Parts: sequence; structure tokens; C-alpha cells
Amino acid sequence: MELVLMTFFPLVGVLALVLLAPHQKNVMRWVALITSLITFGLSLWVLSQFDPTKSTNMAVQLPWFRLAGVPIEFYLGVDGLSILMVLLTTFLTPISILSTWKAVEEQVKGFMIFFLLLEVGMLGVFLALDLVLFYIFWEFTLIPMYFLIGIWGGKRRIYAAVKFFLFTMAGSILMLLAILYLGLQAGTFSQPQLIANRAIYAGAEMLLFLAFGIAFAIKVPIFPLHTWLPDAHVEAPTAGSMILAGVLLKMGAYGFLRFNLPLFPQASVQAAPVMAILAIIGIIYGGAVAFAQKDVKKLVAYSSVAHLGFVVLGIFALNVEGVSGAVLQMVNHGISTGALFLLVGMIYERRHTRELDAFGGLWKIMPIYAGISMVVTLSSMGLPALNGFVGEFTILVGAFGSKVYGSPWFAGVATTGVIIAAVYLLKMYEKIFLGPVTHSENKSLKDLSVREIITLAPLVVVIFWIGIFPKPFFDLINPAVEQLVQLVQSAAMVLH
Amino acid sequence: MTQMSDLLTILPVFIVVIWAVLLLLIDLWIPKGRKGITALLAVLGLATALGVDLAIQGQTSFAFNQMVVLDGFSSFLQVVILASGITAIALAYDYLKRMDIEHGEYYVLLLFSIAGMMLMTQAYNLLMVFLSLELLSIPLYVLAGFARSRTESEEAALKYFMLGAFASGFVLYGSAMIFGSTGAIDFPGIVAALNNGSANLILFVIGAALLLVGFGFKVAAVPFQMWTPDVYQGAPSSITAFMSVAVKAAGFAVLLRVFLVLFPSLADKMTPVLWMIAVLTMLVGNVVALAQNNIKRLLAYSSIAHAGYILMAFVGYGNGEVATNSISSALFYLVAYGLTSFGAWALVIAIEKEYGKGLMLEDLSGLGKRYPWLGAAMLIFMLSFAGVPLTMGFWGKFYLFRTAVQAGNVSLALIGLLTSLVSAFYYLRIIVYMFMKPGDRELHIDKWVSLVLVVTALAVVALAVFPGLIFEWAAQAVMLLQ
Amino acid sequence: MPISYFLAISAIMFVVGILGVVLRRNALVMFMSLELMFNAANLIFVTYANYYQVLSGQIFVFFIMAVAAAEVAVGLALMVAIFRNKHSIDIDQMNSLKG
Amino acid sequence: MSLIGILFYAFLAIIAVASALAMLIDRNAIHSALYLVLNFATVAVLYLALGAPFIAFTQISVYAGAIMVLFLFVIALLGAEKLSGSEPLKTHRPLAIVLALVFIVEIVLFTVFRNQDISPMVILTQDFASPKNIGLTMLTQYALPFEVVAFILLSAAVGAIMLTKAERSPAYKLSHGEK
Amino acid sequence: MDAALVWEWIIKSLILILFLTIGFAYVTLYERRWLARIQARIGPNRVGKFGLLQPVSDAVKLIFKEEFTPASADKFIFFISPIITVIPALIILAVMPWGEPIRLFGREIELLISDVNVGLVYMMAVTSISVYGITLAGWSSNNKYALLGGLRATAQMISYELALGLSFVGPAVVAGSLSLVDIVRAQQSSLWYVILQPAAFIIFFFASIAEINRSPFDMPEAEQELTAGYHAEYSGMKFAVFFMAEYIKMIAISAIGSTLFLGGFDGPFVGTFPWLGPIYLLAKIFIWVGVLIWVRATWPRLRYDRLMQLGWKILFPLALLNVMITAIVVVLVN
Repeated sequence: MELVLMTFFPLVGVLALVLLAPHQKNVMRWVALITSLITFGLSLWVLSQFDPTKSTNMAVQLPWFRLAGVPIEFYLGVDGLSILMVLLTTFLTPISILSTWKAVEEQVKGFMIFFLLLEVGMLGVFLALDLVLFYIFWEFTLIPMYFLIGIWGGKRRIYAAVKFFLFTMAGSILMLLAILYLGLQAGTFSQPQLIANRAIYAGAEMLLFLAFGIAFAIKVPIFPLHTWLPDAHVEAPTAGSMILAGVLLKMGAYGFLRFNLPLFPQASVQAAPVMAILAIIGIIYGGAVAFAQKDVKKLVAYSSVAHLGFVVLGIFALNVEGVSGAVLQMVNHGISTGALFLLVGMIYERRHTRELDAFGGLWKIMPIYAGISMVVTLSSMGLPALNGFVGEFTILVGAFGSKVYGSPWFAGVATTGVIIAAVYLLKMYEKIFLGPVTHSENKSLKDLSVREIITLAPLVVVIFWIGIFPKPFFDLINPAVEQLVQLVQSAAMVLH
Repeated sequence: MTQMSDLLTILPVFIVVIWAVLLLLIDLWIPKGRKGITALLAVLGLATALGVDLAIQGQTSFAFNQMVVLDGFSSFLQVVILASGITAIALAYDYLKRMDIEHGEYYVLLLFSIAGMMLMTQAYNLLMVFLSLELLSIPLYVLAGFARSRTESEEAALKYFMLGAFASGFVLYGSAMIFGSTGAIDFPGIVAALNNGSANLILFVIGAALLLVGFGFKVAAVPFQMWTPDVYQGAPSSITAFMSVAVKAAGFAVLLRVFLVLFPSLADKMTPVLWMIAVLTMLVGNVVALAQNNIKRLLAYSSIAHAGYILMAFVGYGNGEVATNSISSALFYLVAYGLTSFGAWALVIAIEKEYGKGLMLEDLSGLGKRYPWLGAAMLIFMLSFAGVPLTMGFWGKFYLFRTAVQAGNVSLALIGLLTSLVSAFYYLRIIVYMFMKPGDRELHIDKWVSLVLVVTALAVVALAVFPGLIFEWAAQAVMLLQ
Repeated sequence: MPISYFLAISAIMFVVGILGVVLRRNALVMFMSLELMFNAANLIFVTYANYYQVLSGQIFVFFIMAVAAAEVAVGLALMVAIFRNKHSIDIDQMNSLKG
Repeated sequence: MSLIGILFYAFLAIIAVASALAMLIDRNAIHSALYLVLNFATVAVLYLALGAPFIAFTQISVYAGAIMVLFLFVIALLGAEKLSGSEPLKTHRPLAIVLALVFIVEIVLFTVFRNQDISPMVILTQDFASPKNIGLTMLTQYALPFEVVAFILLSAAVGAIMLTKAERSPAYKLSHGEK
Repeated sequence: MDAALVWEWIIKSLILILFLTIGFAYVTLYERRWLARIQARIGPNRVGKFGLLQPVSDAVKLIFKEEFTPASADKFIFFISPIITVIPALIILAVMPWGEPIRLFGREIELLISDVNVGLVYMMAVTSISVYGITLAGWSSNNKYALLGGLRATAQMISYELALGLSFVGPAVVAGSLSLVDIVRAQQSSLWYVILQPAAFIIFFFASIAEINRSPFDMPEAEQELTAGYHAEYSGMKFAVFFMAEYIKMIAISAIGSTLFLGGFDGPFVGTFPWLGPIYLLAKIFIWVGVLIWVRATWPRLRYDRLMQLGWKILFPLALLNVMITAIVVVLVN
């Protein structure tokens, strides 16, 4: 029941918000913040009861209804793959809400309602173990995000919102078809049971893998299905970009882990090299394009494409290092990129521009801001002792030793991605913070307020924590990852 | 001879027609300008019939020498139709006054049409099929042209009439062919003739095809859809709302019954045709809807598209295992579509300024901001139309596509899914206008329309959380199909 | 006479009716063509009532006639009403409904 | 069948088809209506031949006597006989004609040549379609349809009146206290 | 087919047509004399004994008159309209029995052309098509008075056809048959239907006058308003044909009315002397026509809206009620 309580707790806040009068903007903000904080508290409670060695923790399995004899269940559960994602979600949500304190002035009520609804959706996606339930949550996250981009976004917000919606929906169409097929063949929609009955649909594995895979690939996004991402990121409000980059993109990668690998192991093994190549193209392409950007937000957006390329590379290495590195890197990316978007948003609030050329020499004017930015940028680059390094390093180790890739070249080429990242991130940092102050408008900029520092502080703390002492995180992840990898490998062996 | 049990079989229909006739008389004493009383009385009659219908759920019987049948299928659809009728009256209550076309006959004709639809769900004889088709159509022709001083309304009525009568012609010729091939017009007789091989199969196939064409017109399946946008646009919105749900329900009711009872042996010939029609209907409806700027026309094309989805359920009708699922998925989809459609039309009625005015998409600008609840309701309806989860529309599509996959028509389900992606685009346009474009229009939403909005929106969401209710009811209805 | 003689006449009448609806633009003539279609169906019913020697075919025709009368009443009323507004019953001129 | 009989039926067929075509082609709506009456009358004769005298006379009475008279009435009343002087042949029309011809050929082929129903029509006893038999069948076995038709006619009557009832002039409404 | 039977039909038909055309001629005389008598005049009495040759001289005059066709008339329809008008009047009596069968030349000869079991429906059908001639005449003249007359006639005839048809139903239900022969026989064995079906009789009487457009229901040709209505443009023989149709219709409805309500050829001793039958029927027709003329002489013309009201609001409901009551009574009695 803990899971249900945690997942749906934000709805309490939604209800409270609905009842508030339109002018009580500050009350609304507080209500939303407190709700999300309590949700975070609940997730910590879940963590306290979490046992990494069990495959599903705190499972809630309620019969929902039967459709033509096939049960559709309300089936939630948490394991090592999802626990970090859940924590990431509940952790980032209050931070995002805090970041909107000044940024969102219009229709605060609607904004907060959509934000909390989004949290429900995201938690549901990470917890659902019934395919239909998963699909419902998956699609449901679209709606609040669509509005967050479409109402509170930038100039081309409508275009970006519709593009985001249609791309994701297009992906999920095939997934729905695959879910229907699985349910029909196996007579169940529950993920564990489907794994057990894998033999029934083994013949169609590759097609099913593709159907699921395209949906997740769009979400991740894997090259060449990434085109919606820069638009959505750039046009979304800061909090939206944060959540989008921090959590929503992880849903895709998580989907691969949760469904593609265990349900279609043989197909996964077969597809792994292709996926890895796409991931590497994504890493290099994302980096190259990021380098060419003049808009900071676009730069960060393209950097996401590159970073998630690493995640995919790790997942399809199909060994323990690769997968657990990928899971950790998902968290890392959520935190680092989330923080980057937050920083971009803060400067945008002050200058109403994101052009790289509009800045320069901010180091002198906003020292605290510059300092935090330094930490975050370096973490995103993967500097040792910061979180990014741990994740990327583990992934590269995994890729290097991966049997399915069969060649160290994959890891070798991917490593160039790390260098590219260093290049464009340092270029960005230099253009904004170093050198002389070229624009007179920048001279009067104020440094971070206390609220903003409070917003950023937890992120910085986690960046250092993971970077210096990642063991507790790996302890959470590893048992589940080992199970998963074993399952995939044994299935692949059997089928070979 | 007629007996009490016969009467019991058609009791709901009986109540509605008798009430219509009485209402015609009572209306004479209701002063002009207070025709709301007539509306309330009409609702009373429909509610009584609805109550009776719910009370006799689960019973099955034949009556009037097997002219009509009462089974789960018919009582399910009758509940849908009666509920549509009540909703349509709620929508019309204030609308007619505003458009200055308030006459008591409106409600009387509506009741007659409803009676025709109800009878259609029960028809078990080609003669009854034809007559109930006419009983439902003729009052609707008039109702479509009810705004007499409006050229649009009259044109809509004339077009509807022409195409409706044209469709009747096909139904009739088809019936004649089937009679010619089997020598019977009652379903059992036709089936018997088919089974003992005395039927002339060539004639039978021609007849079946003609029937399909005729009913294709009624449910607005492509390529027989050309009347729909004009009629939907020109007719009074309160009638359009009714047509978009109830006529479809009745049309599909008879189509389903005819196909399942009479044409199972033609399945191999019919399936490709139905496949083609379903695909075309989904494609044309959704693609053309993209280009629409008038909400009524947009919803008209969307209703064509939804007819296509329901037709998808038919494709596998010949497959015994799938057949029950086809019907119950079609029934479920009808409920989902009906609730959603009424909600959307309630909004159209709320924003219609003068007759047919203020219905362009730009006129929606800013409504979501100004009327958040209205906006939320419309959001729910549009998402439900598009088939996004946590709405009835999602489960409807889910079930339909499942049926299609089960019948082995993965390609069909894929086309359905792709077209619903297309449809998401124009439904999102409405949302974009409502929430993301500036504007400040005043609406006057009367209490009945808002009631409809609230009830349908809540139902679309609540029944999406607990869809098992309707699923089971639909499945049960099919179990009792005669 | 063989039954098919009547069927052929009926089929031709039906098709001419369809053509009338499709080709003619005068709403009244279109309507007449519809009546022709109905009659074609009637002829089949009566023919096969004779062939099978069952009365139901003739009964059906009887009902069709009643319904046709009802349809005519409504249809002509519509045409009179529309003529009052537009002074035309040319279907091609009915173009006030556009998207 | 005797030669006279064949000639008789051929004559009827020619009239039926020719009058239908003439209805389609003639530009004058009144003429079209009259051709249609001729067609209906011919069909009535066919009904007589098929042993359906009751239907035959009802056909004359309802179709010729009521329906077509109403048509004539409305055409004359509206002066609608020559409204559309030239009906331009649009692109889809030749297509329609071709399709229709194909359809005709198909049906005629089916019905006349490939059909097993080349059995001759039956000479029925007078009793078969006697008014008494028809009445009995209609009011016992077909009682429900009979009632339904009543409601169809009622709703049609109400509808027709609704559509054509003259809107009262504002002056009249004012003087009678109507709003 | 039996050749003798064909000859028999042809001869009987010729006799009927001859009777009706000659009857028409003399009904005009009858009307003029009778009207004159009512109006305290003498009437035509110069041509032949009692004016008996007057119709002949009228006919000669009309034949030699110049026929005029309006330039913008629809020529063909203008030409056939009078013919269309007269034919129903001539054929409607085909199903009416004139008497008991008689033996002649060794053959049993029925005194009617055809005893179809749907006689009354046949009559309804024929009545209903008789409206064409008038409508078309009004339309084809291309004259607004004519058109108005034609339209009025159409509306009036359609309206009264309902009541007329329903008034047939009463006798048919009581007799249990649609055949006129059976109806006459039924009246022989019980009472005449004027007594059993008084309401139907009255309805038939009025509706039939309206159906043939005679005074006081002669709206379509109201001279004062429409300058003779639908036949305003007709002259010469065409006009004569219209005229003929009207008078033949008078005879026809008198004959039908007599058959349905006054026992037809029934009368005292008709069983013993079959040849009395036709004589009785002729006498009844003679009286009925006389009454029609009398009505024309005494009643003023109705206003058009009143005429419609009478038809729709009085006669039609009354006829329905009569049918219902009759049906109930018949069921109860049997």
C-alpha cells in the first residue's frame, strides 16, 4: 500500500489546489511544494522498507477488471531498477516546483495541478508491472507535459507541444499493438507472468521488440527519433525542461530495461549491436550539434541526446557493469542536466535571452552562480569525483567487456563522446562566465537569491555524493541488474 | 393473436410511442413560450421507458410472430438510445429558445424517432427493419430542417432527406433481393432457407451488398458519407448531437444483427469489403477532419472516423470465436463514443451564438482560460475521442483493436492506430485554441447544458477508471443475443 | 413469362432511379427517381411473392407504399419550405453549407 | 406462351423501361412526373399479371393517385418545372453513367441468363391475394408493422405540417399577444 | 381464351360507354329543365319534343366551333388533358353490377363487365387518377386563373378523396367484401346501407360532390373568381369533353352511391323478375342526379378555406370514427 499512497499522494495536492481561489498564488505554490515534499518523504519511507535482493518489493496486485476473460490488474511493484527512478522523480519534483516560484506568474493553479499530475504519471510509469497499466501511465504523462509546454512555454510553444505529443503518441501506437498481441497470446498482461510464459510468443519476439523499442526509442530519444526533443526542451518552461530531461527521458530507457530486455531477451541480444551503433551515433551527433548551438538551452538539450546515448550503450551491453552503469547514469543525467536547465532558467529570468553571445564574464558579477555552474558543468562532462564520471566510466567498462558487442571498438568510439562533451561544455562555460564583461546589461545582474540557492543545493549535494561514494546506489541497483542480466543471458543461451 | 407477453417485449418502445402521441395532444394546451414543460414531460416518458428497460434487462423473448425480439443486445442499445434521447432534450431545452425555434413538436418528433431506433434494435424481420428505419428517419428529416427560417437548416434537411431516402431505396432493394433468394422476410425463415440450400446465393449476395450500402449511408461509412458534414453543420446543433450518437447506435445495431444472424455464411465474401470500408472510413474521416475550421464540420468528420472504428469490429464477425468480442467491443465503443460526443456537442451548443454563428475554431480562443471547468471537460472529451488513456475512448479503442488483433487483422488495427494518431492532431487543435490562444469570449451556458457537460465528463473519466462495469454489461448483452 | 423477365425490368428501373438521383439536379426529379427505385423493389417483392406463393411479399409492398406516401409528404413539405427561402430547388445551388 | 402473350409482355416492358428513361431525360419536371405515372401504371398491370390485384389497384391509388398528384401539385405550385434550364454535365456524371450501364448489364445477365429462376410465373388462384387474405395476414401476423406504419404516417403528417405551416407575421403576433 | 367471352366483354363495354355518353347528353337537359323548374322558369323546350333534341344541337354547335390553343401552352398536355379527364369517368363503372345474371342466346350473362374481388379498391384507384386531367389542364394552359383552378381542384380532390375512400369502408366492412356484387347481395339479405351506415352515406354524399367539383364545391371553376378555372382556355370539342366528363361523373357517383347505400339493383320483386334490376338502378340514379341538381340550385358556394375545413376537420374525422364504430359493432355482432 506504500506504493499506492506515494503514487497517488500528489492528487491530494491537486484536490486542494482545485479548491483554492485564483488569486491565492502563493498559497498554491506552498501547497504544491508541500505536497511534493511529502511525496518525497513517502518515497524515502518506501526506500527504508526496500530490500534490493527481492525482485518485487511492496507489490500491490489488485484485480481491476477482466476484458474478454483476460485480467487487467492494478499491479504496482518496485525493484532495483525502478527504486532510483522513483526517488529521482520525487526528488526533482519539489526542486522544480521551487524553481517556478518567480518564473510562473500566470495561471499558477493550472501549472501546479499539471505538475502534480505529471508526478503521478511518472511514478506510475516506474512502478506499474501490468502492461496495460504501464501504458495508461505512460500515455497519461503526455497530457500534463503537453500543457506545461503549450501554455507556459516559449514562442513556438504550440508547435513544440503538438510535436512532442504526436511523436510520443506515434511511438506508443506500436507499443499498444504489441501489448494487445501479448495479452491475447499469453492471456495476461502482468510483466512477471509474461516473462514466465515467454515461450508462447517467442516466434514474434523481434517484431514485438521493435514495437516496444520504437516507443521507448522515441522517448529516450535514440537517434534518429530525437527531433522532437530540442523543440520541446527549448520551448518548455524551466521546470518543464527539468522534469522532461530529468525524468521523462528516463522513462524510455527504463522501458528498455523493464520490458524489452526481460520480455524479449533473444531479440535484445540480436538487436544489441544495432542499438549500440545508434547510441554511438547519438553520442557523437548530439555532441557535435550541441557544439554548434548558440542557444544555451538548445545546447543542453542536444547534450541530453549524447548522454542518453551512453545510457543506451550501457543497457545493450547486457552485462552487469553496463546495465548498472546505465541505471546510475540515468540518475546522474537527471540530476546534472536538471541542474543545468535550472541554471539556464535562472539566467533567462534575469536577461530574457539564452544566446551564448549575450553573456561573458559573469564570473565576476555572479560568483555563486558561476561556482555552482562550474560544479554542474563538470559533473555533466564526467569529471572524476563527480557523479557523471562514475556512470560513464561504468558504462564504458561494460561496453568494453560486452560479449554481445563482441568488439572493444564500440566502447572506444563512444569514449570520443566524452571528449566532445568536454569540448562543448567548456566552450559554453567559457563563453558565459569567463573573459571580460561584453554586454553592459549584464553588469547589473543580481547573484542567486536564497531561494535559488536552496533550490540548487540538494542537486549539488547529490552530485558530490554519487561522485565520491556511489556504493549505496550500486547496492540498490546491482541485485536487480544481476538478475536481469542473468535472465537475458540464459534465455539467449537457450535460444542460441 | 396479440398477447400481454407480446406487449411486454416491446414495452419500452410502446411507452415511448404512446407518450409521443399523448404529448402531441398535451402540447396543444401548453402555452407558447413555455414549451419547456413539453420537454420535461418528454423526458419523463423517456425516463419511464428507460426504467422499464433497465428492469427487463436480461430477459429474452420473441413477440408478434417473431417480428421483434427482446434480448440483451437490444436492451443494451435501447438504454443507450434512451439515454441519448434524454441528453438530447437537455441540450435542446435552452438552445431552441435561444434560436427562436421552440415548438412542442420538436420533442414529439424526437420521441417518434427514438421509438424507431429502439424498434430497430429489436427488429427480427426485414419488414420491421425497413419500417423502423423509416420511423427513425422521417422525424429526423423534419428535425434537421426544424429552423425553418434558416436556409442552412432547410438545405441540411433536404440533403439528409435525399440521401436518407436513397439509402432506404437500397435497403429496400436489398431486402427484396433477399426475399427473392429465400422466399422469406423473417430472419428465421431466411436462415432456414440458407441452411437447407434452397436459397439462390447470387441474389442473396447482391441483396446483402445492397443492404450494406443502405446502412452504410445511415452510419455514414465511406464512401457513403458525403451527406454527413453538410447535414451536421446545417441542422440545429441539438439534433446533430442526437444524430451523431443515436442514429449511429441504431444503424450499427441493425447492421450487427443482420450480419450476425443472416450473413454468417457470407463472411468470406464480406470480410474484405468490410475491411475496405472500415479502412476508408477511418482514413477519410480523420484526414479530411484535419482541414476543417468549423467545429460542427470537424465533429462531423470525426464522427465519420469513429464509425470507421466501430466498423473495424465487424470485420471479424464471421469468426465464431471473435464474433462475441466484436459485438461487445462495438457496443462498448458506442457507449464511449456516445458519452464523449454528447459532451463535445454540449460545448458546441454553448458556444453557438446565433444559428450557425460563432462556430469557427478561432471562436474557441481563450475559453479554457476563462472557463477552466468547461475547458477541462472539453479536454476530457477530446482526449477520449483521440483515445488517450484514462478516458472511455481509450478503453473503447483498446477493446476494438484487441478484437481486430484477435481476428488476425493486425494491419487493420495498425491503420486504426495510425489514423487515431492523425485524429489526435485535430483534436489537439481544439485544445490549442482553447488553452493556448488568447481570446475573451463570453458564453451563456444554461444549467441543462452544463449538467450534460458535467455528467458526461465525469462519466467518461469515472467509467474509464472502472470500465469493468460496462465491459461486463456489454459482454452479458452479447451472451443473450438471439 | 419467366420470373427473370420481371427481374430485368425491375433492375433497369432501379438503375434508372439511381441515375436520376445521381445525374439530375432538380430536387423534385431526384425525388421522383427515388420513387422509381422504391417501385423497382416493389416489383421484385410481388414477383417473388408469386414465385414462392407466399403472401409476405405482397404485404411488404403494401407497407412500402404507405411509407412512400409518408416520405413524400415530408419531402415535398421540405421542398416547399426551401423554395420559400431560396426560390430554387436546384441541388447544385444548395451551397450555404461549406467548411 | 402464345405469341400474343409475348407481344403483350414485350409491350409492357418497353413502356416501363421507356417511360423510366423518359422520366430521367426529359428536362420538364411535369413531363417527368407524367412519365413516371405511366411507369407506375405499367407496373400496376404487371402486378395484375402476377396475381396481385389488390396491390395493383393500391399502386394506382397511392402512387398514381396520391403521390404523383402531390408531385404535380408541388411542381405547379412552385413553378419548378423548368428551373434548372441547363444541367451541366460534370465530370463525375459520365462515370456514373458508365458504372450504371455496367451494373445494368451485370444484373440483367445475372437475372436473365445465369439465374436458375427461369421458371415461369405461377397463375395464382383468385383467393391467394384476395382482400380477405391480405387483410387477415396484415392484421394478425403483421399487426405490429401495421401499427408502426400508423406512427410513421402520424409523424410524417406532424412533420409536414411543421415544415410548411406559415410563420405568423409580426403584426399578427403582436395583436394576439404572442411573443 | 373463349372468343365468345371476349365478344361478350366488348359488347358490354360498348353498351356501358354508349349509355354513359347518351346519358351525359340527357343529364344536361335534365339539369337545365330541373333547374329552370326550381327557379320557376321553363328551360329549353323548343328543340324537339320537350326539348329532347337540345343536347344534339348543343353537340353540333360545339363540334363546329373553332378550337383555340393558347400560344404558350404545353400543346400535347393541353390536348390530352380533357381525354385524361373523361376516361376515368367512363371506366369507373366497369365493376358495378346492373342486375341479376340473365340468360341470353343460351349463355349466362352477368350484367357487369367484371366482378373483381377488389371492386372498391378499383373504384378508389380510378377516382384518384381522375384528378390528373384537371390539374394538367390548369397547368398546361399557361394561364394563372387556369393554374389556380387546377391547383384548387387538386387540393380539393385529394382532401376529399380520404373521406370518400373511408366512406367506402363502412359498407365494405358490413358486407364483408370489397366486391360490389357482394355488397348488393348483402343489402338484399339485410337492410339497405343507407340505414345501417347513415354516417357513411352522408359523408359519401358530400365528399362525392366535392370530388366531382360540383356546386356547392365548385371552387376550381368558380366563375366569379377564376373566370371558369382550369378550362378557361378550352373551347370547342375539348371543352365539350370536359363538360362530358363532369356529367358522366355525376352519373357515375349516383350509380356508385345507389349501389353502396341504396341497394343497387335491389328492389321489390327483383328476385322474380330479374329484368327489374337495371330499371330499379336507373331509377335510383335518376333520383340521385336529381338531388345533385337540386343541391346545386339551392346551396351557395363555400369559401375555399371553409371547404378545406369541412373536408379535413369534419368529414375526415367523422369518416374515421364511422369506420371504427362499424368495425367494433361488426366484431361484436359476429
